[in-house]
Amino acid sequence: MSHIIIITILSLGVLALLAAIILYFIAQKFKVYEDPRIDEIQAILPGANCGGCGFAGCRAFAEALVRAESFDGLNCPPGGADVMAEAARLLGKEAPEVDPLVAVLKCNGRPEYRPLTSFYDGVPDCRIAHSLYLGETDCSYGCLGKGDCVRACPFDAMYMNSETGLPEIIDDKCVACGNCVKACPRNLIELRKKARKDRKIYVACSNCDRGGPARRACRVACIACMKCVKVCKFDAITVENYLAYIDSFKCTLCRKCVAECPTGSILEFNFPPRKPAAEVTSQTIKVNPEV
Amino acid sequence: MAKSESTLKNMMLALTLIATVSAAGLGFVYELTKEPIALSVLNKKLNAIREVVPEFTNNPDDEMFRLATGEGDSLEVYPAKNNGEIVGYAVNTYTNNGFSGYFSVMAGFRPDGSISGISVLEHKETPGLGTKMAEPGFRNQFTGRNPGESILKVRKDGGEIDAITAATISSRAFCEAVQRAYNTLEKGGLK
Amino acid sequence: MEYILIIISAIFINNIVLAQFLGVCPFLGVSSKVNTAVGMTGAVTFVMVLATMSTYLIQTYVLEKLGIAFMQTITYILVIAFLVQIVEIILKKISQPLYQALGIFLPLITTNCAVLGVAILVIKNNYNLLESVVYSAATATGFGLALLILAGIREQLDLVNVPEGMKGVPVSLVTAGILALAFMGFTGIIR
Amino acid sequence: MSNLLKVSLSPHIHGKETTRKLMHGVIIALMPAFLASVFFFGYGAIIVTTVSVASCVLFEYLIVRFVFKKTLTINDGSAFLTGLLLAFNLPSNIPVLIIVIGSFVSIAVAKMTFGGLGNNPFNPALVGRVFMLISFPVQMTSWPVPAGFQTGYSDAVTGATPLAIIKEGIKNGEPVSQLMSQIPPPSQMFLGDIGGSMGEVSAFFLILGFIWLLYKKIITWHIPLSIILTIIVFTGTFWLINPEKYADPLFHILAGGVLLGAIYMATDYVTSPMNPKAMLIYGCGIGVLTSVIRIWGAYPEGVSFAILIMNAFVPLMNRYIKPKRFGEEIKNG
Amino acid sequence: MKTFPLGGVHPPENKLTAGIPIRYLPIPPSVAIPVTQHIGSPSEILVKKGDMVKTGQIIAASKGFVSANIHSSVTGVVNKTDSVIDASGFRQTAVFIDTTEDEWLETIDRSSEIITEIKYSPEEIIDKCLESGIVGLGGATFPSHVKLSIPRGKRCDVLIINGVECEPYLTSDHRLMLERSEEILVGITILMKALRVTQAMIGIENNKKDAIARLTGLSGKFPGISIHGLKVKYPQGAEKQLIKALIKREVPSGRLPLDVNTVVHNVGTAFAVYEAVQKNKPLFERVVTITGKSLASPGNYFVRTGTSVRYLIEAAGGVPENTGKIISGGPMMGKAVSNADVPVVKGTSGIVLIPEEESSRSEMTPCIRCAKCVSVCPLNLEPYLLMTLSEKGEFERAVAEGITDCMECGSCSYCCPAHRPLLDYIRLGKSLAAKMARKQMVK
Amino acid sequence: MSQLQNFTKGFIRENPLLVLVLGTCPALATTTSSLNGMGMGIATTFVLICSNVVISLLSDLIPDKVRIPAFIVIIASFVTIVDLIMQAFVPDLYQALGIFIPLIVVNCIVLGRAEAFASKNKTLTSLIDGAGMGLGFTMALGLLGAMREILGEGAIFGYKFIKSDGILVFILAPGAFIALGYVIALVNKIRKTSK
Ligand SMILES: Cc1cc2nc3c(=O)[nH]c(=O)nc-3n(C[C@H](O)[C@H](O)[C@H](O)COP(=O)(O)O)c2cc1C
Ligand SMILES: Cc1cc2nc3c(=O)[nH]c(=O)nc-3n(C[C@H](O)[C@H](O)[C@H](O)COP(=O)(O)O)c2cc1C
Ligand SMILES: Cc1cc2nc3c(=O)[nH]c(=O)nc-3n(C[C@H](O)[C@H](O)[C@H](O)COP(=O)(O)O)c2cc1C
Ligand SMILES: Cc1cc2nc3c(=O)[nH]c(=O)nc-3n(C[C@H](O)[C@H](O)[C@H](O)CO)c2cc1C
Ligand code: SF4
Ligand code: SF4
Ligand code: SF4
Ligand code: SF4
Ligand code: FES
Repeated sequence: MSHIIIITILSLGVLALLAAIILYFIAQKFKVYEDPRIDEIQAILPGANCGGCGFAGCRAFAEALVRAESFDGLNCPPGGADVMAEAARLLGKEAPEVDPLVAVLKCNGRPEYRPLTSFYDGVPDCRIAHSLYLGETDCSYGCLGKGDCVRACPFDAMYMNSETGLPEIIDDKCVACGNCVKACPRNLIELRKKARKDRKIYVACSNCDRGGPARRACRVACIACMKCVKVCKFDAITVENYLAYIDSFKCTLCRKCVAECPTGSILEFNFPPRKPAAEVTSQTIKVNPEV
Repeated sequence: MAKSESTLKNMMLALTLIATVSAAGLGFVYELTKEPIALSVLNKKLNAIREVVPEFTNNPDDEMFRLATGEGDSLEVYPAKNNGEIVGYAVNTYTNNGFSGYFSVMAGFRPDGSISGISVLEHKETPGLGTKMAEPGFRNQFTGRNPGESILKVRKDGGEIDAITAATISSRAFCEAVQRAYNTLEKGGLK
Repeated sequence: MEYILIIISAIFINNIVLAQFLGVCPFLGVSSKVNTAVGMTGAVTFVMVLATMSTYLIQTYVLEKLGIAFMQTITYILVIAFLVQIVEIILKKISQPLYQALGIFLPLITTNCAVLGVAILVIKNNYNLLESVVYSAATATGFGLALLILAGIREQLDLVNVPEGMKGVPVSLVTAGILALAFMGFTGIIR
Repeated sequence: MSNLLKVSLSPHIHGKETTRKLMHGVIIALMPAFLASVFFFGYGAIIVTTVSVASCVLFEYLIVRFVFKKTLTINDGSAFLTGLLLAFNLPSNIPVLIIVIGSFVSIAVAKMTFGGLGNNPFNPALVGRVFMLISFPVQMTSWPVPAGFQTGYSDAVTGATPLAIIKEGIKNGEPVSQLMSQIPPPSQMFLGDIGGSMGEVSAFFLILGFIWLLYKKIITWHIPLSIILTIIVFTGTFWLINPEKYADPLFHILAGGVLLGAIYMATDYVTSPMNPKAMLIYGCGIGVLTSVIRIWGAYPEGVSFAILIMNAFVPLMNRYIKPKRFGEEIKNG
Repeated sequence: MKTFPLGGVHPPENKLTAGIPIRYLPIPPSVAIPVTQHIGSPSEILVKKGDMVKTGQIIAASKGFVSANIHSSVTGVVNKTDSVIDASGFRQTAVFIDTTEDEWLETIDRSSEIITEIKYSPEEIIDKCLESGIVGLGGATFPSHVKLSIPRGKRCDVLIINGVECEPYLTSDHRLMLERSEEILVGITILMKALRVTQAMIGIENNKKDAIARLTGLSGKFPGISIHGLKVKYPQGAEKQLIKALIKREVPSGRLPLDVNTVVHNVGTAFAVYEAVQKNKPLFERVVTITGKSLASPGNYFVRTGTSVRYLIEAAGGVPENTGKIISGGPMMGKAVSNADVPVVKGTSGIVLIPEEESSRSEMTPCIRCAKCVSVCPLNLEPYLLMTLSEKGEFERAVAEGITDCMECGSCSYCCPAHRPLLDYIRLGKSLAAKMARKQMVK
Repeated sequence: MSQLQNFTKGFIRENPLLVLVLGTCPALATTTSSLNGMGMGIATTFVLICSNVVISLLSDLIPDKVRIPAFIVIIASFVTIVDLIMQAFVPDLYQALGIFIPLIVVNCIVLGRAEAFASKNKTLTSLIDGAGMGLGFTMALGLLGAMREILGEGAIFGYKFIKSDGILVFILAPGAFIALGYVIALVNKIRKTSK
């Protein structure tokens, strides 16, 4: 073996040995523990950073999961039950059952029901219109139709329906992250329990005025006549502030109230057509097949 | 095989082992390539010389000597011999007055002092302008000229060399470098 | 004067990123916010100067003495990797915020060709120890300057609507290209 | 009431200024200089300008229409202006294909890549110009000698610009006083009867446009004056130290693109700082860089580079050099 | 000529009604008097359906420190208390009164004699202002008694009277200064007494030369009061700008005029104070300019609060066919109302009708970074940046850039050549930033 | 993932230069011509394959704490070998690529692959991965080089097809940045539409 090779081996060997020793001691001295599981969890999260979990992003949520004693109250809406189960498996904890939710719009103020009384000539931004005045119609609760919610949705689950001037939610795409709920300055969007076959029954109105003014502003407004409350056998409906509310966790989707509402402010979706015998209100709409 | 733990012993062992094996491999390859590398460096130089002087049979590199320029430095001169008889000199000359400063050329002279060829060795001139000096169109003007008879100058300065369009500076520097080579040879009494 | 020339050259004329193409990955990666760009510049300067110094010493006192200059690459990178890791470990311990800010970029410095590149260039340019240190510090400054400019521009671009396909890396590269174009104005200031 | 009342936030009235009017204002300000260049360089100037403007507008149209698929923006006048200023920066005999390439770089690379009007960090016309200068150095540095309207387009007699004469002369060690004799007197330079880019030569008409821009309040004095003053101070200092090695400040102002750059290109809203303090710093930067490049650099002219380099710093300036806010000083008092 | 140094714009003045004397508007058949006509908490209603009220009778009492009494502007029967959309664009509670024969409270001195002698102590003056529901008539409707009660440790050395009226179109202060000059000067003297200052300065823009001349002529009789002509520039009337223009003091960001030892009152306020103190007349009517390029007979009117804007417009010749926008206040800062039924309140200085063709906003185009908005901002903010930051939701940085300082003068939106809705977004940013700050406070 | 997919993923979908944006320095510096670019690519590929194989073989033996230094030593050895071989047998290319040959050692692709792939996978898989990635890199460099050569010199593979000069910027630094920027934008677009 030539002497070059020997020198090479020796010098590099010594260098490597030194490096190894020094590194070892420094690593010992300056040890900072970071749970490697955080990375693992982050890897299984969807990575949309949508904030639906209520944390600052997927990484923050991963940290929270690793730290958490139990998973109660922790949920990743876009990931759904699968991701939570996977995270639970990795961390050896139990994932609580979380009902899947879906966003609905509690306003049905289409132009034909709710005449325009002024013309908003400002920036198409609901927050600005909302801070400026009551809106283009006399209903000071209803949708302003400038699409803040649509812009807020990170999953393209909403679009503005140009005919109704209202946003519409695509049930299949909505993961209930709640961004639209936060975006709407009028609090018109609610996350409700997702029922079988995407069936929904809810009061599509948020008007808290008394019957008269409410009706004058919009033909399909809830006038707090209490008829639905009376007809509901499951105590799912309450009226507060002159506005009916159907609790999606109590509602059994029996559809009685829908027919009862004199203004048609209770909407039903994705039900089979009623038997001809029953009186059909004008409000049985099927929206949202495949969009 | 189980993953090995980060203990001091393992760390040292692994790193040292890898280093040693690598080093051994490297040393081996180095030994293998030492010769070819030296050869390729030499070839490059010889090729440059070959381009500018007539056929030769000797190894000009071995016979290289330095000649003082009289400006405080010296140039490398490579004598080319055909069967022991001098057929030309290749001079590695340079200038600092290129458009981007330094560049070097290999200038070949016949024993009578006329130019037998020039090639550009190293330069940083502007592509498309100064770089044209490496193209035959410009270089070949020099072949056959004898800088002793008329000093190499671009037309603008009253000489006979056609400067490259919009690159008078490079052309001027090129002339200067070649002229310096000639002057050095002359001073060394070799022309 | 010598040193001033080295500094001006390293910062403006032969800017490490814009003219020499070294350290482009972190240049693109760490330039989205001005604040991180500043931190990164600090880290790079520190590592670069330290690394250049150590490799210079190793080169002159070990490799050349032993006649194994071909081992340059492997020894240099080992030294640099070692330095970066130590800096990282120490930083993590003493300043969590700084670590967070530079976070993943510290390891990136290892694989930043600027650091190794400068260590090699210093030897290539035949600088002495002091010149090497000045050169590496100036180079790091040049890196920081380019990084800072790009970060400023990118922060501004964040507030406007850049076409979808161009967002991020592509637009940064085009910006860097125009920046390089502008920096070509410095050509020839030092030759 | 028959129709609905409109509701929007205050203010309910708006000034008369529009983007378009501003751009047209600059175009009008450039017209005297344009006519002067036609007078000096003949119909070559018309060809170059037409091609440049037309291709800039066309590229903008094509990109907005087919790449962005958005509503058209060409009638805001900015592409027209870019084309015009690009033409002003070119020799009046440059081949058409090269102009088209330059226009493409200006509009597609320097402007649309960043999202169009208002987003580009660098002055589009200057990016185009520098791109061409580096790509086509021969064509970009063959300056036709002004020979009145008769000047041919492709067969124009070319000659060096005053700056190139000085640069080369100094490099060869000739004294400035001797070089000056090869250069037209200041009065002739002031009118523009010298070689150079077609739009930069006539100081007089450029200044005429400047006055109009100031009068119309389209630009403020900060940037142009700080550039010019810096150049005067910088080159003046060296000139005083050694008038045989350095040209005088008046020469530096009148020769080359200082006036064109300072008045029309450094002031481009999009790529210049947003408050007076930063504008002054920006202007000084351009002045210094221009002088440095002219005196020590390889290029005889440095205005374009200087502006582009300072453009790069504008975002940082906007971020960190802030106007003093009303009532800010005594904040904690 | 004095003016404030930074920024400002000069919109076309359009003071169509400057030469038209103030008339009394006939009393409408019914009024709706909102119980919030001031900054601060709503007043507490003292009457109920069916009650008879007299003109000048208190119908809602001040609740809390920053609040003001509300008086009936007419004689009649309370019809109901219900909500009404007022000029703010939102619903407010209002007392609806059907009018009968106009009968004023006996305590009110209805004679036209001008009483110059002031026989009240500062405390009594403040009490009278409080009782009479005086609020600032310059726009902010801040209860005047609060501004007059100088907190301990603070000092006021000069009173500034705002007769600037920098908004285009509006002429109510102008006419008042011409026609009620002496009353105003007495009112100022009362304010001076209440504030215990010996010096008052009236700032008037130079486009009201007649008012300057008239007040200057009379001011000899009123020691300590000086009149100052100012260069015409919007928003000269904003108090911080006026203070800077007149006495070169700069109110620090987030502070009040009192922090630079001064108080600003509007001329209308001075007149109202005069009437309240010397004549016992509560604030239930004010001068309103009704104007617009296509209006048949624009003019200036004394209008009882609660009168609907529609009624006022009818008096001026009716709503023209092509009306696109009705603004309560001036075109720079006023509110566009969504219908003409909103009531006139204490803060209504004018109603401006904008014809259809001038009412639409132009489409916004990209910001060309011309910095015009920066140069016109009287506070030297950077509106283009503030807008973008609040559009992108970066409120923290927006606050650091001074978004909360913005006084919403609208100069930036006015001048932007790209027609960017700068103020719209800045206001949004301000309100969201304030919300954020409140949240942090709670935490 | 099948071995074929493993091999081809580096071509477009995970192209180290155009998608992962690694190894930008050599990509910019050595692509003044298509041949230089490809030369660089091949040198890198060689190092990638060798180091991937060796590291996948050794990864279990190497403790975590010295993982990076150990990998680097392995990579650096192969780089030096390439360096020496090129110096000896292709001196012209060696000169053209200059300092970027030793800098392969810090090319993020090589270490990145070692860290992310080879240390976790079987030898064969790692080999294929290295070859695929290297080929992807080589193709990207070749493409970029060709583009710059065509635009900058009006030539392809050294063969000049127009008489005059090209757009010189493209063989200089600015052109390199700009060309790479648009190529990456284009690849982004292609990936998006083909998804
Ligand atoms: C972009 C640019 C690059 C240049 N590059 C060179 C060059 O490489 N070599 C050179 O001699 N002159 C170069 N010049 C200098 C000018 O062309 C100079 O004016 C020229 O050398 C003068 O000679 P002329 O009489 O041939 O036009 C360059 C100038 C510019 C603007
Ligand atoms: C932009 C702006 C413009 C203003 N213009 C006027 C004006 O022209 N006249 C006026 O009396 N008050 C104006 N004000 C209101 C004054 O700032 C201040 O509130 C008022 O003069 C205080 O007096 P007061 O309390 O008696 O109303 C303006 C306020 C702002 C923010
Ligand atoms: C929250 C708040 C508190 C105020 N406190 C006082 C005060 O203590 N004393 C005073 O003289 N004015 C006070 N002011 C009134 C202001 O000085 C100013 O006159 C009023 O806001 C109207 O001004 P503007 O129309 O320019 O906005 C206060 C205003 C606000 C909004
Ligand atoms: C005062 C002024 C100067 C301008 N200068 C230039 C210029 O130098 N180059 C250019 O391409 N556009 C110029 N423009 C037009 C426009 O601002 C420019 O195209 C934008 O940079 C495009 O986003 C100018 C516009 C104005 C109002
Ligand atoms: S519709 Fe609303 S809740 Fe559903 S995904 Fe979109 S933002 Fe989230
Ligand atoms: S639901 Fe809310 S956010 Fe969505 S458009 Fe209507 S008002 Fe706007
Ligand atoms: S005035 Fe308008 S266009 Fe000009 S900088 Fe401000 S926002 Fe931009
Ligand atoms: S509205 Fe606000 S930001 Fe705009 S000019 Fe006025 S004070 Fe400045
Ligand atoms: S290749 Fe140079 S830093 Fe990544």
